[in-house]
Amino acid sequence: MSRSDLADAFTDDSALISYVAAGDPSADATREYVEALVEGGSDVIELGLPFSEPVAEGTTIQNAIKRALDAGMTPDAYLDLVRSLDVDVPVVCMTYYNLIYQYGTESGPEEFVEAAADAGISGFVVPDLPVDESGPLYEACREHGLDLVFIVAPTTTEERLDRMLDRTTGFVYVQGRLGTTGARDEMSDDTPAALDRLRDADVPKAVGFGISSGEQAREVVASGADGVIVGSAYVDLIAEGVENDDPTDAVAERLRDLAAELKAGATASVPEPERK
Amino acid sequence: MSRSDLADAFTDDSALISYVAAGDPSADATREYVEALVEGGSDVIELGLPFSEPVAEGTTIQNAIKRALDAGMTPDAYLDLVRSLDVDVPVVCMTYYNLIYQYGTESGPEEFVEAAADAGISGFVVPDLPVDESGPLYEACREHGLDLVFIVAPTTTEERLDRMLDRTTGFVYVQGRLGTTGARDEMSDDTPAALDRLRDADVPKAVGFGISSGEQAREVVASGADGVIVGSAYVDLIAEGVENDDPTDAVAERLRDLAAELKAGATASVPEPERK
Amino acid sequence: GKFGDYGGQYVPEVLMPAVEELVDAYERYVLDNEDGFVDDFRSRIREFGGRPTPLSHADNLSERYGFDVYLKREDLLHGGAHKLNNALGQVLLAKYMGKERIVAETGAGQHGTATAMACAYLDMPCEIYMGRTDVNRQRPNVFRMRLHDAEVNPVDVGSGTLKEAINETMRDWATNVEDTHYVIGSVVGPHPFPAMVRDFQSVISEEVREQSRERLGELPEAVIACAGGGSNTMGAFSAFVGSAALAGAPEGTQDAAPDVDLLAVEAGGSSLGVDADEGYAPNSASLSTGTEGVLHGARTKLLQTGDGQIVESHSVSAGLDYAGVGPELAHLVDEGRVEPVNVDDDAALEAFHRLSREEGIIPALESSHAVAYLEQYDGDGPVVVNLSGRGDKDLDTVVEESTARDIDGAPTMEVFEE
Amino acid sequence: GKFGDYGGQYVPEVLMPAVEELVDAYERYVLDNEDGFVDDFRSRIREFGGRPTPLSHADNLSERYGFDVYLKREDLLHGGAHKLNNALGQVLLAKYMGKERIVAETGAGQHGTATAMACAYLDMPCEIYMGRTDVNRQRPNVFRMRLHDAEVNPVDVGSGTLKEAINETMRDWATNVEDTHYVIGSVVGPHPFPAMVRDFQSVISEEVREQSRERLGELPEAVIACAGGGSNTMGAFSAFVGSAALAGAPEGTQDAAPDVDLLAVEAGGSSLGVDADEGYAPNSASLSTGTEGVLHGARTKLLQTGDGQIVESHSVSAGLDYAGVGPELAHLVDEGRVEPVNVDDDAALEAFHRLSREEGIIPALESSHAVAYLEQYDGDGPVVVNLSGRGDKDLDTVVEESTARDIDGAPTMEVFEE
Repeated sequence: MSRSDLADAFTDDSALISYVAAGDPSADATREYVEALVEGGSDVIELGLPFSEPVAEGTTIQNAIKRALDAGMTPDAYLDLVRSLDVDVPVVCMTYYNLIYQYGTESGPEEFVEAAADAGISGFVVPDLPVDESGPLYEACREHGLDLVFIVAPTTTEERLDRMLDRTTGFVYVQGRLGTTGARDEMSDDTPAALDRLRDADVPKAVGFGISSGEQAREVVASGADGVIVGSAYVDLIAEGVENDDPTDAVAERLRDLAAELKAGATASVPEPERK
Repeated sequence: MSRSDLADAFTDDSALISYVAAGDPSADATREYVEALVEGGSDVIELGLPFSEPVAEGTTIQNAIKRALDAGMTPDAYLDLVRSLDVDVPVVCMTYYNLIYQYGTESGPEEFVEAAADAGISGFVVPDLPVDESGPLYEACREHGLDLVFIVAPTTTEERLDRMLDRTTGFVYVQGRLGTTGARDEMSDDTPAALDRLRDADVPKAVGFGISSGEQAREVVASGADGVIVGSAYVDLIAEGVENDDPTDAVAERLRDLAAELKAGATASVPEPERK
Repeated sequence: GKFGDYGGQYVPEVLMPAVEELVDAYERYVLDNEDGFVDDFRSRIREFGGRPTPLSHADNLSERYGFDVYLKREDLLHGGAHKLNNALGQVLLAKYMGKERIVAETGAGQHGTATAMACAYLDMPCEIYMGRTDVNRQRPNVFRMRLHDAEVNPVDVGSGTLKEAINETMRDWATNVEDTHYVIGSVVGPHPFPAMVRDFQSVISEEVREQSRERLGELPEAVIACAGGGSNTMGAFSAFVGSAALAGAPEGTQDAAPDVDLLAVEAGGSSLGVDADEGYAPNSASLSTGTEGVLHGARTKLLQTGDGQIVESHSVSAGLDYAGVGPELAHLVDEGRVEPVNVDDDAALEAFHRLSREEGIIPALESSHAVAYLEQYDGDGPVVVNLSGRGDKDLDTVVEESTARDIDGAPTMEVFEE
Repeated sequence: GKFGDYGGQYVPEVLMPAVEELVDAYERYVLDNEDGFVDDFRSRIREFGGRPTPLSHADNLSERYGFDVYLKREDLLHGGAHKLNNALGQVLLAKYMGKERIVAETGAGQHGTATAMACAYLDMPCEIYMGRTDVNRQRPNVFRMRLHDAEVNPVDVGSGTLKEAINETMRDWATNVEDTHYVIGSVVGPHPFPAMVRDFQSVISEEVREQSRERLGELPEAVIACAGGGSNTMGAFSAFVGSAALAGAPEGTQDAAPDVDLLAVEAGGSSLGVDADEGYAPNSASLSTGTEGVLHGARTKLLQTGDGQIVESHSVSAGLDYAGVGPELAHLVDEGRVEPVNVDDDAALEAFHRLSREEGIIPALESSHAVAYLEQYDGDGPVVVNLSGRGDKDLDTVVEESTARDIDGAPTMEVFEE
């Protein structure tokens, strides 16, 4: 596949950004799952490169990462997997900084960014790399034409937000609630406020953390988001498949259905309930 | 029985002083045992009044005391037992000071000494009452004509020995070795020296702690003792009887035999081997 | 060697010369600082033991009671309790006396551990007697003693507890009296032990007086200490009574301070009194309820039957579970200088939880009795509670007993349910 | 927030504002003593914690080695280890910051216990995250935390050990960041934690310098401390390095003292190196053998695969068993100021027994590593070993491992055979 511009994914209608952990439970399964997610309507794939210490993740994704590592996923295998994907949407690499830093023969992010760009990655989300420490990765991304996506948290101050927006290309990852990743039943009350203060920012805004249903996707978009990011809800389906020893294509089918539901929610034109 | 003078027991030939714990394993058994010990040749009976904390005793007599207490032996029951004895030798009460001190309505030794004298006791051996603390008991004994027997230990200094001899009537209890009571296979090397320094003392000297055979008794007498004191060796036979549930008269028979062996040893005219 | 009618030397003759030798050594080294013994002791208990221990203001308890509560932190002494003051003092004295071997008895293992620790430090061979039952239920303390290279001799006689251990230690001492010193663990036994142990422990009240002057600007209204045998009690009281006699005390710390109330808190167990028929007292309140008698070398107050048989005492705290008490305490109670009070097992457990929860200090179950008495105290303060030891050793007992008795304020342990 | 190339703030954005707020509070309260914070801390760690801890001359070890060995007795600090210096400092700081709730992770339970203790004392609600496996194998520490009224949240994910506990605590902090402070237990994590924890622990080396002046008349030739995360290490070294920055230090105790050798003793485990295929290192020697990387908020030396996956570390001492190390230590090693050395599991066990037997002090297994290094030390002394904690918590492990490995100098435990 060839690398595409991340921001383009947001041009048509509200985007669906779908996360799975690469190698959970195998590279081949991930390939099928990613393709199913795209078939279901995903506009961006956020593909997790599993790290042994996933401090920003909730239990669901922690377990997914453990399955992937146990199955032997490595940065090189990850890049092979990316290369082998037959999808026409951008793929963002979600990982922790140490893996980026260690890759190759010299310390520092350059070698991994180059290899990722070469494999077809469009950008990075690095949850343990706040803007303050992002200089070297930002520079490497610029050099190779990749986007570096920052996460804006409910706690982010105006001053920090400004610094992030200075370096933002692609889209902004709006963390919809406090805490770590994980599917929730309800949208956080914080989401509208979080989006509100980004109203003037000239980049697409995608909301993540806790979205698991079409209805939630609809609410988030109605609050002003340009896209929704979903991860744990898919991973729950994968975990269930592993537990029940379901065939990969059955799991892929379920992922496709959920993606379709989410995409439908995200693109529904119904106004948000409060404004009725 | 009537009270007799303790020192008289030493007038004929070398005396055998035999100890059992009153009430081990019952008052009736003790009566039979005492009578058997006298039949066997005992010249003095040292009858233990069991105390819950027998700090000067070895394991054998500790266990005897526990059996006696468990069977309900009390100071009053002890005095009843003494009154009921049908023997013509003096009976010495061996006990700890707290029982003497607590008896009756007022604190102090007077009431118990009076009651003991009345019951036919000839004297006291109180292993936790050194001469330094013996004033009140000594006075009470004098008043009621009882002997207070002191224990001379291998560690006893000349100065202490003099103080003890000042208050000694009846006989001197020569502790033949360091430690606590208990049958041993061999005579302590300390015994001749212990007796030697009492050579000039004008009271009978009886050696105890560890004597269990006629041969040992013979050696002790050959070293200059006027008598031997035996306890744990008898108590071992009683304990064995309790363990095997032997009839009282069978145990009494064994006690009689052992007493006879000891008496024979104590009165043997064979000179001590070293002097041959 | 007497405290009024109490005290004395009721021991087998075989031990009397050793006791007399010890009296002589006590007078020369401890009272007169011969060869700088006391200086050496003070320096070692400071450097090795961690003295002075702090006097901590208990902010939350003070708020609860409406008067200032201070805790004398013997729980911070090396080994976790005041026991080391005495053990180090005696083992050092034995060394000065030229003794070559130490024996000691232990019940729950605290005194045995302190003695083993002092012996390792001072390079003295050490044997500890401990009842078989206690060996099996106090494994960590047995580990400790063995780690300090002490021999631990299990005593298989009788019930295999403290009483049998004392007998066996006496027996060893009586057998090896010439080169061996018996480190008695409390202010009990024949003279000079009650006076000598008190003096080694008197560093506690010396410090309380100095620290009170600095921190409170005055002496406390009362000092509260738990009393089993009474070594921490006498340690906490002696400088106020004026009976401490350890050379080299800072000026003014050893004069009698009659205005300071001294409260000895005994283990009320499940109820007071003695069941003579069963030979059992469901408490260890010998100062409050005992009668005069002779035990383990001294005349003192005892839990005994009318006949004079010593009864089995009881307390949820193994360290207070003793039928006798130090003769000097018995005397001070008769004189009215020390007030004996008591709290029951449940109140002690509640206090254990209260201090752990409110002040971040887990007290020994012994010390919890002293803490518990604050609930009844009706003065205006400031009050010093002698926190004689830490409660690490008591965790299992407390968790188990608190559940069994449904103790107020005990935390749930649901965390263990998967 | 950097130590050369090390350190930094690699944390999720959601936490960054809290981290920045903490930096501000650190600078105002800890560095500038605003509102008398440092005075308050110093007074409380003295009164509640029992500082200063003694510097004990180890008579028998000194004789063994032919040079003077001194032990800095953090084992006597309240709670039994140096951990309280930091826990008390941070909980007090959180109070000054107006935080209403404390969370902390714990592995073996030492840091959780210290934090729970400080929270009880300072009346702060407290939740501790602990892996399920650790909960089950560290019952006494769980009891302690519960007794101090801390919630203990077992973490059922993964292997149920420290790593998962850290993740869950981060998750809690990320969720409740507005009113909650996360008390990190070592000189790790994002700035200001490594600097702040070092400063709270720097009371150790402050005291060592003062006590050396008084007792030795000079500074020691070397200071030896064990290094896992490195909090006791930095506590023992910082005043000599000149990096300690806690307000109110006695004059001259914080200037760099370049002549004093600083030896960080790591857990050599069973052997050095990393088995990348198995994701396992049979040691915890990240300073000696690790490579640069980013973990838990900071750039530092790590035990990792070539890919950058963190490996499972190992040590017989749970408290040293960590794949990272404080960034300042990593820097000081690169600078040549601190020499990283290591001793293996067996040597640490032997040292545990040696100190227990020869000096009457049962060291924590962590601290036993520092003691073990004396066997290799080839200077002339005097040497100060930071005895970071006591070994009560390690008794079962040591007895079991010593038997299994047939460790030299381990006592027999025949006493338990009836």
